[in-house]
Amino acid sequence: MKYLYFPGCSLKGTGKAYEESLLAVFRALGVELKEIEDWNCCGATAYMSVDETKSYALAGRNLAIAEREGLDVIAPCSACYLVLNKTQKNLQDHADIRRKVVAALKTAGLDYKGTVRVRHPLDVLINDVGLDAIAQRIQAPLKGHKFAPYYGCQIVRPYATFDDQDDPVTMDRIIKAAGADCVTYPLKTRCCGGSLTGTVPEAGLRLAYILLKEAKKRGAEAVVTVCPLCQFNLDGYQDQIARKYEALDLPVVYFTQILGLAMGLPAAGLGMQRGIVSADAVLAGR
Amino acid sequence: MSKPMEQGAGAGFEPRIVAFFCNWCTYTAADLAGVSRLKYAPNVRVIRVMCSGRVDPQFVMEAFAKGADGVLLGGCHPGDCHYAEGNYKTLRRMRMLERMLKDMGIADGRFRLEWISGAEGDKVKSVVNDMVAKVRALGPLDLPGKFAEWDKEIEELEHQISAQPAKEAVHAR
Amino acid sequence: MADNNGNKPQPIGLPRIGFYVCHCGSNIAGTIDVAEVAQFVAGLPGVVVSRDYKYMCSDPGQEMIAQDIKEHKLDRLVVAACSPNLHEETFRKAAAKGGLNSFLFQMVNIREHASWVHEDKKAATAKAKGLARAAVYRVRFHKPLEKQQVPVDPNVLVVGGGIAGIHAALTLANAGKKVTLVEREATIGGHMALFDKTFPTLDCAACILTPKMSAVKSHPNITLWTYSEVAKVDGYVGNYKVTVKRKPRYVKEDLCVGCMECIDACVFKEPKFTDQFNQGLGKRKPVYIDFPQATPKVVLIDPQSCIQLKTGKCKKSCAEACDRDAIDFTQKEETRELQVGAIVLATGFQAFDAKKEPRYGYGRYPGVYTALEIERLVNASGPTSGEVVLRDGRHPKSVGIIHCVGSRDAKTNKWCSRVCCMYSLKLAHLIQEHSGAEVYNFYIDMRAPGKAYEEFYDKLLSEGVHFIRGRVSEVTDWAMTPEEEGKLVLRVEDTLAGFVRRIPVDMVVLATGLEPKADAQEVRRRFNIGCGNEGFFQERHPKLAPVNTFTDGIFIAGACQAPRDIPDTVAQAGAAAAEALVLIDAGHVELEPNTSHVVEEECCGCKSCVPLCPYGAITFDEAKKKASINEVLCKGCGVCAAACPSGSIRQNLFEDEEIFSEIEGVLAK
Amino acid sequence: MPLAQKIKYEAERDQDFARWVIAQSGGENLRHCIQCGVCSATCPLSLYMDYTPRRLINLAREGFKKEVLSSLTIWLCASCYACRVECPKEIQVTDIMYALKRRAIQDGVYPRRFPIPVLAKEFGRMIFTWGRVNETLLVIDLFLRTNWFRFLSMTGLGFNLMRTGRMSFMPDSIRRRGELRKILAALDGENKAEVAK
Repeated sequence: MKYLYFPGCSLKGTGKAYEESLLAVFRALGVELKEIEDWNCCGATAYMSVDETKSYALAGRNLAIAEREGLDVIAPCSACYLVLNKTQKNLQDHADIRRKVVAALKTAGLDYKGTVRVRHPLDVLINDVGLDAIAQRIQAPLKGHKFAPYYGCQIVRPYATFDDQDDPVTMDRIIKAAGADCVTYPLKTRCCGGSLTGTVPEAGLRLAYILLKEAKKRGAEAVVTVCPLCQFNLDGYQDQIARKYEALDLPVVYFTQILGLAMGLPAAGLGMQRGIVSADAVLAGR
Repeated sequence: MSKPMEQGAGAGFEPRIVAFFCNWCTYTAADLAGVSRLKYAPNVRVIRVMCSGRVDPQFVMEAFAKGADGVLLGGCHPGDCHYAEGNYKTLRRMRMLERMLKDMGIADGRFRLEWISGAEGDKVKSVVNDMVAKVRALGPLDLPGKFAEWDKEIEELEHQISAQPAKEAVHAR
Repeated sequence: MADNNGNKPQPIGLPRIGFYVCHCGSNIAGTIDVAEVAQFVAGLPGVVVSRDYKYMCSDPGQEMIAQDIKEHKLDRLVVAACSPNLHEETFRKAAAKGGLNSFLFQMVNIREHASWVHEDKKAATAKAKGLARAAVYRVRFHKPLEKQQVPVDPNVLVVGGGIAGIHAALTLANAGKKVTLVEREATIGGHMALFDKTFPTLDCAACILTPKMSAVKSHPNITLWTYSEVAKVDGYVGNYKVTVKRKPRYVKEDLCVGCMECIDACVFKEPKFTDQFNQGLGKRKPVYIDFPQATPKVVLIDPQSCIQLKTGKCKKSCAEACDRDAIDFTQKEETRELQVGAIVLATGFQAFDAKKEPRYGYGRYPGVYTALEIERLVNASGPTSGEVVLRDGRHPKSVGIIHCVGSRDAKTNKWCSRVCCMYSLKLAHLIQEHSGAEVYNFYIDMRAPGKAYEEFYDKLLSEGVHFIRGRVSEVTDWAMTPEEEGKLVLRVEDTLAGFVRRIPVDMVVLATGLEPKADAQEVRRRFNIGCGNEGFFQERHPKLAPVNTFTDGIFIAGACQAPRDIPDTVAQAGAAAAEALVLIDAGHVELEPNTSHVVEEECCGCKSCVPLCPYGAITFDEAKKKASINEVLCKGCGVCAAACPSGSIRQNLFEDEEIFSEIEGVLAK
Repeated sequence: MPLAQKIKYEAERDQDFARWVIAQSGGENLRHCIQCGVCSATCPLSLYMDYTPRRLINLAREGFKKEVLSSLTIWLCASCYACRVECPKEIQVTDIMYALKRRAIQDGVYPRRFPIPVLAKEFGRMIFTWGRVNETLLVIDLFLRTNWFRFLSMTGLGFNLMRTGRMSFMPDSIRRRGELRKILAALDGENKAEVAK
């Protein structure tokens, strides 16, 4: 199994732990990831507010470079995943956008035919690797641990390709495969505030607070996430949340970290030390 | 919104399409399109038959021969035929006809078989518009014109042959 | 009116054609230059008279045709107007009135197929001309034909025993017709039998329904077959042959008197199986009766839960308890055949499955109910005897009713289900009356268009029920405030106030919409009728033929055609019964003479046609080595005519020459 | 309390603006809105908005351009797509919000020191320069342009990020920056041609 890997800016910055754990887990599962050569920022949610066609062109350059390799692309960051998929879909559906973007790509010697498939690591783990193969690799099941599976918005919305829009379950299944339990978490697809937490903290903090508080109330010892921005918002702002609302002290980890731990990979190699709220509780008993 | 058909003589090619619609589904759907005031291209002339199964492939050939640029055949969805299974017979016949048309050099897209139920007025609109656009892109078929040309060629050939001394004709054989 | 003709002399051998083009007010003339069409047709060979007129279908219009036929010795008639589905009969009659055979006439559809669907006047006029020319070319090949008359069987089949079927059956039976009423469930009554009260009068549903149910049972003209389904329908208008499957009840219907001793005697001391009639809120035994007024009042045994039927090893205490020996474990499914002239379909609707809207938590939160469940909860004869009590035994202090669940939503059902606003008002009233709870209605638009409906809404407003205009986004159990703890929280924009509200309640009622029955497609195929895109049965005309279908002799009534309430359903059932009576009392039907026949001299005896006919109308005469068509069995599809290699099969009204000339006509330049 | 007139006159409506919104990709279904408010109800940020998403949709449909483009609502949308998924009329609310943000930036009517449009623009500049985004530099830049005072309150977070090795002051860059610029510049030509039309 071989895929192209689109890390995106966050996984090289604040989301380092996501990259570290993802690469470690996939390597251990025998899945080869090849980083897309000279990839650029996908444009995220911000660029769409500036220029629509250019934001498709930004993502389009990555798709064009990826297309040469003829492999599926794995985009772990939710924003990248959505932007690349949305670009793919709009280039397919709107001849006008396709014409402009492809013409622009051609000025730089690139071309895009529209054949790239953009996948999420959850999709690949469940549908390509398979839960059976994962189960065979579990060496240190996280027995007795309870987590809140938090999907956030942009991987199930607006396109539900590999999971249910209202009640996604793929991460739940992976957490269970890791030997842990999931708390019933009705907020699993509610927005974390995205980039608003940085720009309008009074709005963003409240959203993060609600998510954390409810997870804690339902007995989760950590929130498990699939997105670097969700992780950043829920993890990085907890001291401000403590000042404004209450101290929650709830670790926020990536699903790849949980899976890596259960597979017996060393905690440091999974970036476990990078949580601002210490994830020691998750490591307890190991 | 449909494109106006006549933009002045010779300004643009306007396809002429003959349609055979079955009375129970597609003809009713076209009625519904009318009652719903849907607007579509005016290039199609509908001939009503009771069942798409009444359409003899010869009707289609005749339409092309008489100058149609396209022929559309509309019947009930499979399983919904008012006469139980007439449309299955249509399907079989028309698959064969399609192969023949291809061999005769009549392009794909000039003949089209569509299942349109009595409730699908909007499908009449989309199928007609789509077919008109595609046939417009294909350009005129003009079989009558071609027939005339061929007739002329053959006439000339005959003329040549009959004008030649009999000896050479034998030799040529 | 333009008259582009005069009595011009026609060469010998040409027909004398009269052509008429209708303005239809501005419906046609607004888009098509009718005078130009008339003038154009006047120049075609054989046309003696060519006129345009404001309304051809009006009396003066028809009179004009009849006059012209006589005066100008017309022998063919062409009318360009609306769809033949609407007025072909009208003009055939006009022809006959003038002394012309009705079938020497051809209609041209320039309204539905031209003026209404095109905007470019020039193109629409050109199209009208082409279609008119085709009809003129074609009509010269028409031959005089006669309609065949066949007698109509006076018996009627009514399918579905809800209020629609009950009312239709009683109406027909009271008119002296023999009716068979076939119902799939064990009792008639349908959805109405589930209700406690009906809006807007709040009269008791059982009080108005059960007398009609017993009237069905006791009516000498009605045969009631419950627990039965129509398996097959053959034949044609006036002469349908229907096959009905009667499922085994394991109880002899003629012997059982409904004393229910057997139920008491059942080896299961306590009821422990899901009671479908009570929407799963109650339990029943393997031997049961849906409700005390079930009609027929006959018990039945569920083979899925009865020990005797499952294993053959039960002491059969039920059978012992029955002093009439009505219980019969050996009963098998029976097949019966019926001969009827007309069929009324009243197969009803199904409620939207609330699980398809997971955000409302049905099936996940026990405090979430469907409207039908609440109908049973507030019903005095329901599982709680009318007490509004939650699944966990608590009494709700606050109740939220969410409208439009599975209605007005592109992801589920696009249509408005038409009854939910009113039944939600009714349930709000009943819940408040039975429990004293605070009731909130969450609606998008309040739809109360009916006699005394707005007044009913006004009554609810005065009763202090809350009305919040907004579609609820989710029902959830996470609390933001102490008051929300342990409650179901509804999140909604109060669109009239302009802000979002969170409202905690104990009970949520989902006002599920009405949708076609799951097997509506199979049923409509069985009866050879159509369905609209949304899956409800298709009426022949939305305004002028609302209970007719495209298959003559089959009528529809009630919510199988579209969502509707009880008053409208009953009115429609009456209309369907009346239409059936019209057909039956005429005593005979005239069949369209578009049948096929074999021209014997031309038949080569290849037998290609024989297997093609779905009605078995074609036989092969081995002595003569020729095919022959039974015109009574032929339904006029023309499949055989298209297949005949020697061209010896001709279909009346659709002969090869007629269609070839039509092709020539539309394409001529 | 000062009295303010709330009445609107027909002359204040801009029908072209409504048509412009409908013409944007995602704007197709705008006219189908039945004002049920499920977008507002499902929106996690509607509680801060001056107009709920539902009201904004109606204002846009009716052509109240000034109210729409100067609203906070469009800038508070976090693009979580919940409204789009819930909408019973399949209106692509999120994409409409994007279109309105673009228009507000283009028309220069967004609140000057409001951080969100500034972030969007800075984000764009950084991509144009480097091809990638360095979150640390972006945030610093943002606060310097909007409210440097708030930056001080963020030092705790900055310290934490540094402590856990998640912060970098070196701009990350792609190698072929010229290639990316060429692509974006080519679209500038496109856009100009469009305006000329």
